[in-house]
This record gives sequence, C-alpha cells and structure tokens, in this order.
Amino acid sequence: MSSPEQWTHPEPGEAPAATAATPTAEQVIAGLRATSEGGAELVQLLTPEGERVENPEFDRYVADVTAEDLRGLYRDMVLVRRADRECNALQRQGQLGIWVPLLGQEAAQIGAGRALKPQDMAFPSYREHGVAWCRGVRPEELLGIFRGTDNGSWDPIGKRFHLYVIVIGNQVLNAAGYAMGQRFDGKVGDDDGEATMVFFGDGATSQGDVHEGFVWASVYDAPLVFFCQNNQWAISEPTERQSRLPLYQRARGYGFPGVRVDGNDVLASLAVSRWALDECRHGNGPVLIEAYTYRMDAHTTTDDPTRYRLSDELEAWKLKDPIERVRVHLVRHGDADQDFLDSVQADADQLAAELREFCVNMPDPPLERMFRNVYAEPSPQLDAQRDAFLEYAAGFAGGEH
Amino acid sequence: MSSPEQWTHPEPGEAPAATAATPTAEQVIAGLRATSEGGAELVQLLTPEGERVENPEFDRYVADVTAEDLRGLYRDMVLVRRADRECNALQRQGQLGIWVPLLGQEAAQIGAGRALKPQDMAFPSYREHGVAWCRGVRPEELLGIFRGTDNGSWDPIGKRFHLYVIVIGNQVLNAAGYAMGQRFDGKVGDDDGEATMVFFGDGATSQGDVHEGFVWASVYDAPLVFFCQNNQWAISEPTERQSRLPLYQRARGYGFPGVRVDGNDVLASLAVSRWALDECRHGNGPVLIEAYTYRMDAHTTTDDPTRYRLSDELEAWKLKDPIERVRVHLVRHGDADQDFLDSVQADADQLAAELREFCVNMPDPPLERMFRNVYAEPSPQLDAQRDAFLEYAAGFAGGEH
Amino acid sequence: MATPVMNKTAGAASATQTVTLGKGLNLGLRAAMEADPKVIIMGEDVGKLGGVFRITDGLQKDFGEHRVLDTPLAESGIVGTAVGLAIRGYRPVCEIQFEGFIFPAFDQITSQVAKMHFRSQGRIKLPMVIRVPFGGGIGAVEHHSESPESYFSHTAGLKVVSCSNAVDAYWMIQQAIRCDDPVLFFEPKRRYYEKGQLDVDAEPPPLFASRVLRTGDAATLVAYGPMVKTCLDAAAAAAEEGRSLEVIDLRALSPLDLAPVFESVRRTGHLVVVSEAPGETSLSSEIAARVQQECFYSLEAPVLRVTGFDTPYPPSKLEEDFLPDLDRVLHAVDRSLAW
Amino acid sequence: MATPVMNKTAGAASATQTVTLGKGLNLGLRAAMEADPKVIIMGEDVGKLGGVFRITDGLQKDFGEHRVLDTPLAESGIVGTAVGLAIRGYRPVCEIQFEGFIFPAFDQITSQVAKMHFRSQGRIKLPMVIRVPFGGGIGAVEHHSESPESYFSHTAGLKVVSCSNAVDAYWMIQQAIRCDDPVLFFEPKRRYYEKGQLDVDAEPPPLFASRVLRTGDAATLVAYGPMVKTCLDAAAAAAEEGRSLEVIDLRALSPLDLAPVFESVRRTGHLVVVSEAPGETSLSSEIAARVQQECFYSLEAPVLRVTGFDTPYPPSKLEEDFLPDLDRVLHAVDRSLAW
Ligand SMILES: Cc1ncc(C[n+]2csc(CCOP(=O)(O)OP(=O)(O)O)c2C)c(N)n1
Ligand SMILES: Cc1ncc(C[n+]2csc(CCOP(=O)(O)OP(=O)(O)O)c2C)c(N)n1
Ligand SMILES: [Mg+2]
Ligand SMILES: [Mg+2]
Repeated sequence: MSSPEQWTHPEPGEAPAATAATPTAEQVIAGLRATSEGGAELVQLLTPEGERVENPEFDRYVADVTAEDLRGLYRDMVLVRRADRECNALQRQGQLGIWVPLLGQEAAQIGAGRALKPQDMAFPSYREHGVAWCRGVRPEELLGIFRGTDNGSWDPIGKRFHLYVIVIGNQVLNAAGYAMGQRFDGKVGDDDGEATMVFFGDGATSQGDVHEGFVWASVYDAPLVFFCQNNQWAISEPTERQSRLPLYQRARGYGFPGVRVDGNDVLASLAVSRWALDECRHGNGPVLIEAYTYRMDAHTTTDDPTRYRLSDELEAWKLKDPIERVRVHLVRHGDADQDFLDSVQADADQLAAELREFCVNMPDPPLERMFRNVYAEPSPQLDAQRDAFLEYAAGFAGGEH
Repeated sequence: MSSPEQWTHPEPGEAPAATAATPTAEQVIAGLRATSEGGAELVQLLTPEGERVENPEFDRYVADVTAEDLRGLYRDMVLVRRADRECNALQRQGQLGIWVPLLGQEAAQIGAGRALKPQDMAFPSYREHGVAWCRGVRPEELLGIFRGTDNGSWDPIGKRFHLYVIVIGNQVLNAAGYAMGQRFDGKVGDDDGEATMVFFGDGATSQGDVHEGFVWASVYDAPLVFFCQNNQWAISEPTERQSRLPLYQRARGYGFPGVRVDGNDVLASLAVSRWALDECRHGNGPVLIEAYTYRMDAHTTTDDPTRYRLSDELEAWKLKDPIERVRVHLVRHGDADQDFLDSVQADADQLAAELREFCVNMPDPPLERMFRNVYAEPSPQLDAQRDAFLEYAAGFAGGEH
Repeated sequence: MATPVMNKTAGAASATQTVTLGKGLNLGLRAAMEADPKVIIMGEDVGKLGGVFRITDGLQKDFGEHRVLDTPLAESGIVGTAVGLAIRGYRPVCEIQFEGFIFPAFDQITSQVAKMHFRSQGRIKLPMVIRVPFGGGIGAVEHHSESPESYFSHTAGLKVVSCSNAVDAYWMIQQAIRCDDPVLFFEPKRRYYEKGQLDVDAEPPPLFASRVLRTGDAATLVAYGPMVKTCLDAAAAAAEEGRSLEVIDLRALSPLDLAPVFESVRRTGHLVVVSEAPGETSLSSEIAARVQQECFYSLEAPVLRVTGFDTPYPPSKLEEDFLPDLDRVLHAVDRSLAW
Repeated sequence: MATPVMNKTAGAASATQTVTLGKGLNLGLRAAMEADPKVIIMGEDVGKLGGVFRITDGLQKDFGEHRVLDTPLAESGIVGTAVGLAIRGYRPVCEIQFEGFIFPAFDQITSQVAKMHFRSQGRIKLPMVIRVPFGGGIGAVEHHSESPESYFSHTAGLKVVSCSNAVDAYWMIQQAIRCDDPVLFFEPKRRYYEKGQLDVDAEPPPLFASRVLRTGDAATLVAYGPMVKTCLDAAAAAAEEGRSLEVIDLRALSPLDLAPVFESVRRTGHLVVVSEAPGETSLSSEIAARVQQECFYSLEAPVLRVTGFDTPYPPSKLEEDFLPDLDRVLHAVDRSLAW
C-alpha cells in the first residue's frame, strides 16, 4: 500500500494514489506485496521458516520466554486449532447451527491472550476462541452460542473475558468505558496496573463506534489496547474496501502508537502485546496493534469463499502457518522431541473428544429461560406474560414442548 | 499540542503525553500556544497586522487575486458580519427564536465560499451564513429556520447549497455520497470537474458519521473537501476534549492530505480551499482542511460563555480579527480609500435594514404546511388526519388559529 | 406504472415461472436496474458474493462495480452516503445484511432520510430503498432474527412495506424502487426459499395496498411478512374443523391500508393480529387501536394479538416457543370466539 | 428504599421547599451522588456549563471532573462507554442534550444496553440511566422538540419512565439511579420551570407505578410527562362545566402500570390517551390496545387518542397546532361521551 509519509506533509498539486473501486496496477502489486509480506514495518520475531530474528525494540519483552514457555504456546495453538476444527465438524454434522472458524489466527490470539495478566480485562468480538482459551474459558463454554442454547455460558466478570459481541464495533466503546473505569479506580500507573484489550477485525475499523472508541480512549488516556486482527477479509470484502492505508497507521490520526505485528508469529504477538499492555498499565495508553494474519477458512460455516477469493492466496498463507514455524523452531533447537509433539497431539485429541461428548449431550434450555434475566428487578408485565405462556404450553401436556 | 511524529514511529517504552481530563502543565502551555498561534504548520498569507507573507506552496492559488477581488472579499466579510449582528439583535428583540452567531469566522467561510465554483456543491452545518452568502443564498432565506416558519427557504438543488443540518456529523456522510455521485457521473478529472465541500466543527470530529465520511470518501476517491472550522469550542468544551492532536492531522490516519489554515485569513482560506477543490475536481480527493479560527460570540443566543471561558481569550483573538487585517492591508497599499470603506458600510447597513424589514413582516406558515411534503407520493392516512384537523381548526372560526 | 419494467423483463423471463421469494427479489432488482440506469445497489458483500442470501447474485457481474457497490463495513455510512447519492439523482437500494444491524443507521434514517422531503418543502426527493431481511425461525445467532419494523412505522416520513411471497417480492421491490419516497423494505428471511408462480406479464396490485388472501366469515387474521404463511396454514387447519377464517396480508406497514381489515372485521366481528415482533408498542398495538375505534360496534370480542414476547430474541433453541405458530394463532381464535 | 438518600439530603435541604422541575432533578442528582460514590454523570457540556438546561449545575464543581465528565461530542460514545463503566461497577447517568440526538446512540442502547443482563444470564447488571429532555412547546429549531419514547418502550430490556412535576423529578431520578436495570429517563423540557413543593423527608411512591392525580367519574384522561399538566388543566376546565374527569399520570412508560387505568375505565367507561408523540405505532397505541382488551365490556366508547400528527415535528410557529392542547383534549372527551 502507499506510504503515509506523502500525505502527512501534503504538497499542493500532488495527488493521492487512487485506491477505490477499480485499483491501479501499481496498487494491485502493492496490495499483493503487502498481503504476502505485511510491509516494511511488520514486527516479526520468528520467520515462517522458524528462524528467530532479532528485534531491538521488542526482544526485551520476550527475553524471559523459556523453551518451556514456547512449548506451552505451541500447545495452546495446537489445542485451540483442534477445538476449532472439531467445532467446524460438529456444525457440519448438525450439532451446531453455525461455527466461526479461528483457523489461521491462532498465533495472533494466543500471543495476545498470554500477554494478558490476571488483573487485565478482555473484550472479544466473536472469533476470539484462542483468547478465550487463555482466559480460562473452556471451549465447551462457547458452544451454547453456536448451538443456540445460550449466549455464552462463562462468567464474563469472573473470567475477565466479556461476552462475545456480534454487532461490529460495539465492544470497542464498551471496552473504552471499562478501561476508563480502571483509570478512575486508580488502578493505572505501575507494573501491577490494570489494562484492557479489545478485539476487532479489519472490517470493523470502518464503524463509527471504533472511531469513537479511539477518541474516548485517547482523550481519557484509557489503558486500552486496540487489538485489530487484520485477517485480510471482512466476509467477501478485502481490506482495500475499508482503508487506503495499512490499518495500524490509523492511530496516527489520533496521537497514539500503532504497530503492525506478524499475526502468524506467536512470539511477536506476545512481545508486542506485552509492550502495549505495559504502556497502558503504566498510564501511557491507548495503543493500537494490527495483527497481520489470514482467515484460512470461510468467514463462517455458512460462507463460501470460492465465490470471492483465489485458492492461490490461501496456499501462499499456508506457507506461513502460525503453528508450523514454532514446531520447526522447537525441533531445530532440540527444545521439542517427537514424544512432546505426540503428547500435545494426544491432549488435543482428548480435548476434541471431550468437546464433542459435551456438545452432543447439551440439553435444550427450559421455556422459562426466555423470560428470565430480561430485567434485574421484576417486571409484573413480563411475569404475567410468562405465566400465561407456561400455562398455555403446559396445555400441550409436554406433547410438542 | 504534541507533535504527531513521535507517534508515527512508536518507541516501545516511550509514552504518549497525557492529554485527558487533567492536562499536564506542558500541555496547557502547548495548548495555549496553539490557541494563540495555531502551531507551526498553519498556512497564513495575511498576518493579523495585514502584512502579505509569502507561501511557496499556496501563493499560486491566489496569484490572480486583484485589489478589486480583495475589496470584494472585504465587502463580503463586512456584509455577512453586519447581517449576523442584525440577526443577533433581532433575536434579542424577540423577532427570532434563536440565532447562531457567525462572528469571527467570516474569513474562513468567505475564503471557502468564494473558492467554490458554480458547478460545485456545498453541504453546510448550521453556522455557515458566510458560505450561504457566497452561494447566492440571501440572509432572508436563512431566517425561517430561526424564526420557526420553515427549515430554510432556499432551493438547495438550484443554489447547490444543501439545507442546514443540525444533527452533528450527518451532513458529512450525505456530502460523501453526493461527491461519490459526482465521480460516478464522470464529472471528475479536469479543470471543469465538480467537487463538493462539507462544513463541520471541531466538536463534530468525534462523531462516528464524520469518521465514516472519511472512510467512504477515501476508498471511493470522492471529490470531497472536508472543511472543519475549529473555532476552539464545542459549546462549552474546548478542542482538547475531542482530540490529542491538531485536527488537521486526523487525515494522516486515512491517507489523504490534511492542512491547517489560518481561518481568520481570508486570502489563505481562499488559497487553501482552491487548492483542495482543485485536487478534488482532478480526481485526487478527498482533502481535509482545518480552518483555525475562533467563535467570538456565544455558541447561540441562548448560550452563556462566561460560565466556561475567560474574556482574555476573546481579547487575544480580537487582535486577529479577520476583517481588520484586510482593511489595513487594503488601506496601506492604497487599494481602498475612505469612500470605499464608507460605501461598504452603507451597503452593509442597507442589507441589515432590508433584513430587519423582511424579518418583522414574515408571515406565519398556514396550518396545512404541517401536513405538506411529508411524502412525495400521497398518504391517504395522513390526508385523512389533515382533513379532520383542518375541519376541527375551522371550528374555532379563526378565533385562536 | 409497472409497464416499462414488464416489457423489459418479459423478454428476459418466460411468461410464468416457478421462483423462490429470494429469486423473485433478485429478478425484480435486475428488472429495476435494467429499467433505470440511476438504480444502484449498495451494501456489505452485495458484489461478488451476491449478498449473504444471494439476493443480489450476479448483479455486479452484469451491471458493474459502479452500480453494485461493496461498501465499507458501516451501516450509517451506507445509508448516509445513499442519501447524498439520492440527492445527486440516483435511486440507491441499500442492503442491510441482517435487521439487527440497521441500528447504526438509525440516526441517518430518522434524522435525514425520513425528514428530507419535508424539511426541504418538497424540493428534495429521496427515492431510496433500504432492504432489510428480518424475522426469526432460521436457527441463527443473536441479532439475526429480530423484527424491528415497528421502529420505522412509528417514524413519520418513511414508508414501510413487507412482502410475504415470491410474486409480491418481484413486484413490490420494483415498485418500491420506483417510489419517490424512501421505503423500508422488510424481507421475511425465513421465507426466502418459499416458491411461487411468477407471471412477469401480469399487472401487479399497487404497492401500498393490503390484500385479502383467503376469505372467511368466522374471524379475521391479519399479518405481514413471515407470519402470513403461518396464518394461511392456520386458516387451512381451521377449515378442516369447519371454521372459515379470513386472512389479510397487510403488505403496507406504513402508511397502513386498513380499509379491507375494517370491512372484514365488520363481517366477522373477531380479529387476531399476528406478528413476530414483541407486542409492546408495536405495529400490532397500532392495528388493535385503530380497529377498536373504527369497528367499535362490530367487535364481538376485543382485538387479540399473537406476537413475540416482550423479551430480547432468545437463543435459537427457544425460538419456536418465542415465535407465533399455528397453535398459538388458533388458540387466540378460540379465545376470541369464546369471548 | 429511599432511606439513605433522604437522611443525607434532609440535612442538606430544608424540610419543604419550592423548587422547579429542573431544580428537583438537580437536587436529586446531587443526593444520588452523595449517597453513592459510584454514581457518575457523563455528557456534553454537563461540567462547567451545567448542561444547556443547567440540570447538572454545580455538580462538577462539587464532585470533580472524574465524577462529572464533559465527554467528546458523540452519543454512541457516551452510551457505549457508560456500558463499560457500568460493567466496571459504576452507575453512570448519561445526559443526552436533546432527544433528537439520542439516535446516534440507538445501536448501543438496543444492541447492548437492553440485552446485556439477558445475554449474560443475569451475571452482568447495567445500572445506568439515560436522561433525555424531550417534547416540544419551547419554540426550538429542528430535532429539539420530539417525543421518541415509543422507540424505547418497544425495546425489551429497557425500563422507561417520565416525570411530570418537580416532586416526582426529585424522587424518580434517584430511584432510577438506584435501579439495577438500565432506565431511560424522559424529562419534559417545557416543564423544567414548573414549580412544586418538595419535602425531602416524605416517602416517595415506587418508581414504576402510575398515579391518579385527579379523580373523576365522567371519563378518564391518561398522559405522561409534559401532557399531564395539559390534562390537569383540561380536567379543571371541564369541572367548571360540571364534568368530572379522572387524570392518571403513567410515570412508568415501560413496563406500564395500567392497573389503575383499567380500574378507572371500568368506572368511567371512557378513555382518552394524550401524548405529544405521533400516534402511529406509539405508546398511545399500546395503551389503547391493552385497555380495549382488558375493559372490553366496560368501554362505552372506543379508546380515543389525542396525539401529535404522523408528520415530522413542524417548524415551531406551527407547534401549538401540532401539540395536543386543552381544546383538543376536551374535544376528544366530547366525542367519547357522545359516541
Ligand atoms: C454492525 C454489523 N454489521 C454487519 C454485520 C455482519 N457481519 C458479521 S461479520 C462481518 C465482517 C466482519 O469483518 P472483520 O471486522 O474483518 O472481522 P472478521 O470476521 O474478519 O474476523 C459482517 C459484515 C455485523 N455483525 N454487525
Ligand atoms: C448529534 C448531536 N449531538 C448534540 C448536538 C447539540 N449541539 C449542537 S451544536 C453542538 C456543539 C458543536 O460544536 P462544533 O462541532 O465545534 O461546532 P460549532 O458549534 O463550534 O460551530 C452540540 C453539542 C447536536 N446538534 N447533534
Ligand atoms: Mg477480517
Ligand atoms: Mg466548534
């Protein structure tokens, strides 16, 4: 994509490159290069080939990561991917109404999720199964959303992981408010400070709520990390439909840092997320992170990507698989042997088996659920509706209900 | 305010300066400096003392401006200010329900308004009386809005000046759509191309609609000039409540040019507006202009600025009066004598007299007006309501109606 | 009124064909785009993908990217720019992907779309259509099964319609696009795959007219969109028990065309209004309020309403209990007749 | 329930005082902030300026900038961040400057505020209040005189109230803030300067209860917010003609407390519902629909409605014709009694 420098000091008469409906050849090339490389400012610590590359700015944030830790990150990714694939299969088999695949975004999410400290809060969108895992939310607790039995069964307060939010952008403002509260509570300013991380996609950046979240967080110095997973697609629309510039540069318009990290590099995602969260917990928020990654599966199980994107693109990204590069790195450095890899696989298979077992046995919610928790304090009007309906339903003697 | 450079290449560990509820001393100073000077990148062609300063980038856009033209700009400003003061007085005397003062923003608006070509379109907010003047909308045509007889009586299509819009930010998206239409119609690409200019304030920049307008205009290369009048206040809130950075820098996040112009310098406003419109009509839009100016009167006639700002601030800005500097310049260069100044004053007084005469004689709208033009095609339901009400009202034999 | 379109499409499509409701919309959009070059389609994923429900399938390929726009992801932006395009002379057809996502555009719709013609004293027309797939019954996640039409029928300056079958879908979308007023067009997503016999040479009824779909004398059922089929099924079931119910499809939700309803209620004396939307302060309330006034002396029982409950739309495993069904409709008819 | 606040304010304010409705709100907000440090106020110009209607006058000075926030200019941001603050344990009171500007926040209100408790299965409470000055009659420009309450009473998960006098204003705002559900609080801006006798030691009635303000037997008038005074004036005028009208102030708009209305209508047999909002698909429709069902055999005439017309709010020179007034209310009573 075009460099922003040429716009920050505009020369009269000089023209911004057109980037609209019909892109120029130059853009197509730039766009493709960006898609395959992520651009010059991409923060990467582990190459797709598993080489550890130095990064003077961010190395210090993962200096303490041991081989044991790296194996843990590997295990996290393998397990969440396995769970994701199992849920995809469960949907195919009619056990779930729909599934939103995580495939390809494991490194971005595990890196971010593991950077979060217990006292931190996270606000997900609807694809954050990997972050959920890191917050101690079991895959089983996600299933109700997709099976239609509830809207998520974990405790968002206890787990410090908010409910999934489907209306694009809404959670960004909610997170900004929560982070303002952390600051108002005096929980910001030192290593033990609190911070909040909010997750959204490339398409979401166009929503007014995301902009307003940038405005609020910046004028209130909220300890908020905007974690944008740019997986290149908003259903069928490529990122070019949303912005002329790389998304991390959006922060330039608001006066807070924006960094693009290789979202398929779990170590880089961990480092940049730790840095960003530290900035926030010390009172230097907000920060924008663009995790440059790829949605390797369909948008959801009801989507058909063959209608709008080429398989070559997928093939190109497979070479940068987030899990493979860690495996190669571990093995090459003798930090993981076959036994370890096998045990992880075994754990993954067991997780999947338990998940399936749990899913197929999920009970349907009772009728009254419909009327429960609409209000925290009673509504006589609604109670009357409930009673009348339950009486009516009882009339069917459990026949069809 | 803090320079954006420090954010565009964030250094880990380096902290953005806090600019929230309780600003640091450094910010207060920076803020005050900005308020008095407008910052380093301010484009100015005429100093408050009436000195013409060179500007290699923008001089060319006013190279054709003759003394005659400058007298015209002076006359425009004197007349719109006179009309503005008359309307303010009419409100005090109960002839208008409310008035929204233009005082202090004459140069920003006349410069922008005179830069517009006949084929261009303009979308105002609610304070654009000076732009209206340039589009051939008589002050009389604005009165209905403030007297409560209509929502503006000019023809927005014929005058290529849209109706005033009160809901902050709405018009920015409407203008983006209109500009997209200009491009779709093939009216963009050469000197005769069309462009659109949309007006909004500093406070409006926080609204989601303004952001979405930036997104749409940039991805569709719309020939749209975002003309933001930063008059330092959104009712009682200073610009610091809306943004950490100077507002023209917001464009950096989207990939199009952003320029800050001295909004009290009519020549600079004309030059920068012409440049921006040229960029757009040639297909290089959009462009953001921040006209750095000051709301010298209350937000509206119902507002009481003494509750939230110091009179010193007003005094400081009086020294940079947009009209005075042009008068001094004209006189010093012998381009205007007393006769000219007197004749302009006479024209202004006559305009005011006509305006007052018109205002006090404005008829109240007929009852049916309420039911007219709700729909372009008939609604039997509404027609029935109208007939029933008119019959009911007739029952009072014109007594109280 | 429909003439130009009919001639155009008559060539394109065979005289009578079996089409789904979704296909009827697709053909209707195509016909409208052929009839008027100013008609453009805007929305999320409406281009190559053809929309998540494929209603715009093939249109970008045939009409180009400047007439079928894959927009950035923001509904206020879609509607707000459509307003500007309409002022410029276009006839935009906006697609809101699911009804639950129309709310970011609510400000533009109530503050600009609904008021533009009025505030400009008729100088500006906004011939734009906002297509909204709505209603439940498809086992979807949150925000994908709601019925927000009442918000819009309460908003003066908007016209609101809903189609219940494939043939109406084909004609009504074209009529809505030709209408010089902004039209909210509610599509019953759970009925997208219901088939109908479309004759593109037929003369369609006017857009803002309700229709009696089945005559009867025992009681009147009024519905729109997805609940029309439910009511027709209920009437069929009732017929087997020798009870003849009249079924009226409102089609126009604002302004309402209640004359046929009044006429029917004066004959039957009993009215049941059926809608998926929560009943409180809804379109069903308005119908009950109007009918009790117009037919005060004809009603043998109060107007009864069968609606969604006054709760958020529940997780989909509960939706068949939330949504009015044949049983609840007939139960209400029984209560009305036994009043 | 009101105890803690009463004790606190009893000290601050004298036993009985004459206050305007606006001052009652101001005192009530102050009492709520004194009673609970988690109560914060957010909005445009609520700080130094004290709000354009001065309802928050002096609060930032006394409670500080972290409890009275002058926010950036965006309503979705105000409500959306308030949601996060409420999740964090605060009790935010958001001020929407004028009702016409609540629509940018409509998505956050319908999609998050209204559903949070339900979707979290009760784990998250959203004790937040959204204050909305509403209604016309003040000679204002566009978007400053509307009555959007029906949009919210149709939205399950929200509670909606409106005060009609200074004493209710003082108590209801405190009760709304203490309520664990999100409450839309509609303030009749044209009545901000109406005076009342406030006794801060009195025991307030519950928040979600309607009240009979004047008893009568000829017909029942139901209203809320600004129209309550209009109805009381109408009843006074009718009394002079020897006709006694009962006047009920709904106070709670959702959930509605209609028991007193049913009881009244069973006695009078006549009901006129009065509201400034356009009638179509409105709160007045809901009341008519409910009453015609509950009081079917008691009604001697259909429920009649006196409302704003189904048009955008007109230029202010026409508003006195748009708004229901004493004459239109009595005209409706005449029609009802003559039915
Ligand atoms: C307000 C709103 N509009 C539309 C949708 C429908 N929708 C669901 S996901 C999606 C694309 C989101 O893309 P992105 O933000 O990149 O996130 P991703 O799905 O790629 O993770 C759309 C349009 C929605 N959920 N909310
Ligand atoms: C959506 C919306 N919210 C609130 C208001 C009330 N209001 C009118 S003007 C104004 C301040 C606008 O400030 P700014 O954008 O700087 O424009 P200025 O008035 O200074 O020209 C506010 C809050 C409004 N008109 N619209
Ligand atoms: Mg994406
Ligand atoms: Mg301003």
